[in-house]
Amino acid sequence: MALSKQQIAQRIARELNDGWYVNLGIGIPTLVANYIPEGVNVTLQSENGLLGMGPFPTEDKVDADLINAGKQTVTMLPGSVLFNSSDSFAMIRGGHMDLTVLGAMEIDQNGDIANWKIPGKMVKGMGGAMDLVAGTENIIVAMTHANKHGKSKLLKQCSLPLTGRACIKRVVTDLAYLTIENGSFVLRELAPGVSVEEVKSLTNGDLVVADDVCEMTF
Amino acid sequence: MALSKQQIAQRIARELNDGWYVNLGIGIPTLVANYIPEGVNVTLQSENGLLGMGPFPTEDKVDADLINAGKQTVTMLPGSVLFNSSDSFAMIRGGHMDLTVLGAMEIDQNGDIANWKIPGKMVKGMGGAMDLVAGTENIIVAMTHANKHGKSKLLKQCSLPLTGRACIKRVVTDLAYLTIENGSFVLRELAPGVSVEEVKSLTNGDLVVADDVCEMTF
Amino acid sequence: MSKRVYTNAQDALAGIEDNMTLMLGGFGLCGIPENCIRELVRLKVKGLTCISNNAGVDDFGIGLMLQQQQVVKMISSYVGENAEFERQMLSGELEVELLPQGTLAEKCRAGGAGIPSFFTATGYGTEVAEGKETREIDGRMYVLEPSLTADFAYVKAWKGDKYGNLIFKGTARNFNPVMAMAGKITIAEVEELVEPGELDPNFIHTPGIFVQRIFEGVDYEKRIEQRTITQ
Amino acid sequence: MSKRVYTNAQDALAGIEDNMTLMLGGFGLCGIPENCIRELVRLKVKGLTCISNNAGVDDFGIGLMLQQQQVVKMISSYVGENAEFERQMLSGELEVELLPQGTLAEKCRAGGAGIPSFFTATGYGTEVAEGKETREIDGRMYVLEPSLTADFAYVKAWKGDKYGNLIFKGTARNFNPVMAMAGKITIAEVEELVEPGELDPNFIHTPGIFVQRIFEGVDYEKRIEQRTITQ
Repeated sequence: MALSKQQIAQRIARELNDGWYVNLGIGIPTLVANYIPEGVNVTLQSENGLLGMGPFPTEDKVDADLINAGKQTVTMLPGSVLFNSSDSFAMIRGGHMDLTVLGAMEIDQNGDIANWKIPGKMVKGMGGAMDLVAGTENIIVAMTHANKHGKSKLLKQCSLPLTGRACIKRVVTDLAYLTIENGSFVLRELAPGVSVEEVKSLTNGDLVVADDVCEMTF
Repeated sequence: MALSKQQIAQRIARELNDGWYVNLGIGIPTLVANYIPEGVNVTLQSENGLLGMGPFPTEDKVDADLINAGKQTVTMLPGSVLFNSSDSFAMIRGGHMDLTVLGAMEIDQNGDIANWKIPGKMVKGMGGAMDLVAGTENIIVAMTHANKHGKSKLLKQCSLPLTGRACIKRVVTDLAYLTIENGSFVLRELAPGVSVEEVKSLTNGDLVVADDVCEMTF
Repeated sequence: MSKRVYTNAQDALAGIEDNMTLMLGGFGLCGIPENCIRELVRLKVKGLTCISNNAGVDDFGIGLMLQQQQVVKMISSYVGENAEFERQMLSGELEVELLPQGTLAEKCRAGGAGIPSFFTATGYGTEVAEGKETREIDGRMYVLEPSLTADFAYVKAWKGDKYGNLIFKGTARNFNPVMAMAGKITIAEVEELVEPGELDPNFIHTPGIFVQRIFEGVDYEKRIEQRTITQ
Repeated sequence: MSKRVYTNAQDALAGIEDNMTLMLGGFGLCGIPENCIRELVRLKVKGLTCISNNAGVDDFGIGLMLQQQQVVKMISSYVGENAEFERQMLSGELEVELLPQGTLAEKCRAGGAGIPSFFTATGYGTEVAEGKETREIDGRMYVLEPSLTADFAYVKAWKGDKYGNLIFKGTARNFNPVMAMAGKITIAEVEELVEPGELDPNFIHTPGIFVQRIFEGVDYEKRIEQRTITQ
């Protein structure tokens, strides 16, 4: 059965290492914060100027001057730091983030990603996404394997305007965990009950099945 | 009679406007701070990271963590700000300083300045001088008209390695106040008792005498 | 410079003209110069190019200026929380240049720091790089990004002193310090204006040298876009 | 990363090897990483390239490393308060690259911020521009300056917390924050190491993300080069 959004987040959370600085995008990536393993201490960055983001505030602690990159009210934790936008992206562009998790509309077997613009539709902008994919070595894409019309979002070549080139090496979908290596998707783990054939049929790009492909457990 | 160092500084101080941010180099320029006119409030920058430099400290206020660009112990004033070196030179390079006063070994009628290196002698480095002359629109050079061998320091073309090109428009020497305009030195004011001929004979570059040339008063 | 302290937005905004380029601090509605925007709306200056990470919402922030069609071009990283913005953009009345958020921030800082352009890997191979110089450096491709400056930069700080030194609060800092650097004339509105010496010199976010005019703002609404609560 | 706190310089400096490139914070003798330098001297690592605004004096700061001929190249803006430095430079034992102070600072910041190179007007038409690309932009000539990074950056802060967040004191800040950004591994020595939460998050100069190792230094001498007194 396909993973729920929560399970996608849960699977991604297992990739976190103690001490990491992590930027979580809007949507499924945000949920990763709920599944950080015991004993792993990660610092969440919000690119509008906060390192060490805490949970949403209680009613009495709401502060209009303390929001995250999704414009939601947030809190700080002991050891948090505030900074301006150019310092924030100095961290990101300079490769100081250990991990970025973000959503995508499409990715392809070359590691390209498209997640900000659909021609003909209202464009909201790329925000910090282009900086994050260009600046972070370690990126995990979190998305559904196919779009709502059943079409694969894992392609030979992205059809939508790109967010970044040759930057994606890992993706967790509702069906599988895959890496991108040497111009192919490599199937590493399957969602419980999902078959290799299902993943193959919904992957519109070259797919290699790893020798040690296994089923995720939750 | 030639101006003393103090008088050179005094003459330069008359160019200060209220509210200006000013960087004073080592030597004669430092003395300018002693002659700031009544009612004129200037903020002194020290490029190692301080805006609002105060006088030298009294013995009990000496702080090793508070020095100026000449490595001298200094103090702060109400409204002072501390910052790092890149922010300091963002101010300078970005054209935010209202005036730089600095010494020179040579200047020429094209506005070039040389003040950091004598080939064959030990080179100490340019420090912040190249940034200051490139970043400040308004620069006054403070120096003796001739070197200790009696040779002019105002030249057709600088002979020493340059600090900056086409950046100097004003100079106050022990003999005169001159501007640099259209590829010539323009004699504007004479030190008390100094003749136009004296200045001419010690200026090794094209010299125009302003119609309204006058004598400085102290 | 010594005439730096103004009594209100009306006085402080003197000199604004049609067709100018403006920077406005803030991220979403957080840390926006509310008083300056209110005054820009009152003045009805037109033909403006606005550099701001976002474009407000329909009835707040830069959205208020869009309602009056005062803006002809927006330079932003994320827009469109705003129906009128969308209408004007789709109809072609409003030109929109979208830039990566970090590139936008760095372009402002560079403009203030006397750096006319810099290379960044961000946006290489995307629309953002179209028409821009690209170059391989140490095996990686980069885009040359020119800096940005503005005729006026409007920033909002928490506290400021009469020399223009500013401190910000929380994430309301965001683009304000870099835009303060990049304005030919920077106007800071602050929640609390204090005497020089009241702010700790070691903890000032924006040195007063970057601020040409300062005033104490009034009636801050500080609207919250996404009020999110832990029960 | 979680193993960020070290007990002393000896532990913190693990991994240093001959022929590495190092950044050392400080301006003159103000804000220099005294403990790290003492340990580098003890370790007698050789062949080092040191990026530091100054090179210390004969018997303090980087001067101590020069005495042992540990340094083969200095990248600085102002040097030569130091007879041994002069001897080695004139004899050709020591290579010296002199850069304008602001260019040096910006090259470090750029290295830490993922900007491989930037244009500056500083140094155009001088020796500093020799061999570098120059270009006219909007009627003015600029020099393209590549960024700097280092294998290790050693910085000295006043206070730091166990997450590596740093605050500096007075003008001892200087190059320390930008070098902290540019080190592949940045080691911070602090006068006082505190628990996370003890430093106000709004007034931290260097966010801990730039600091891989931190320790509380001992025996700070804080030598003064020019003790200047008002009677």
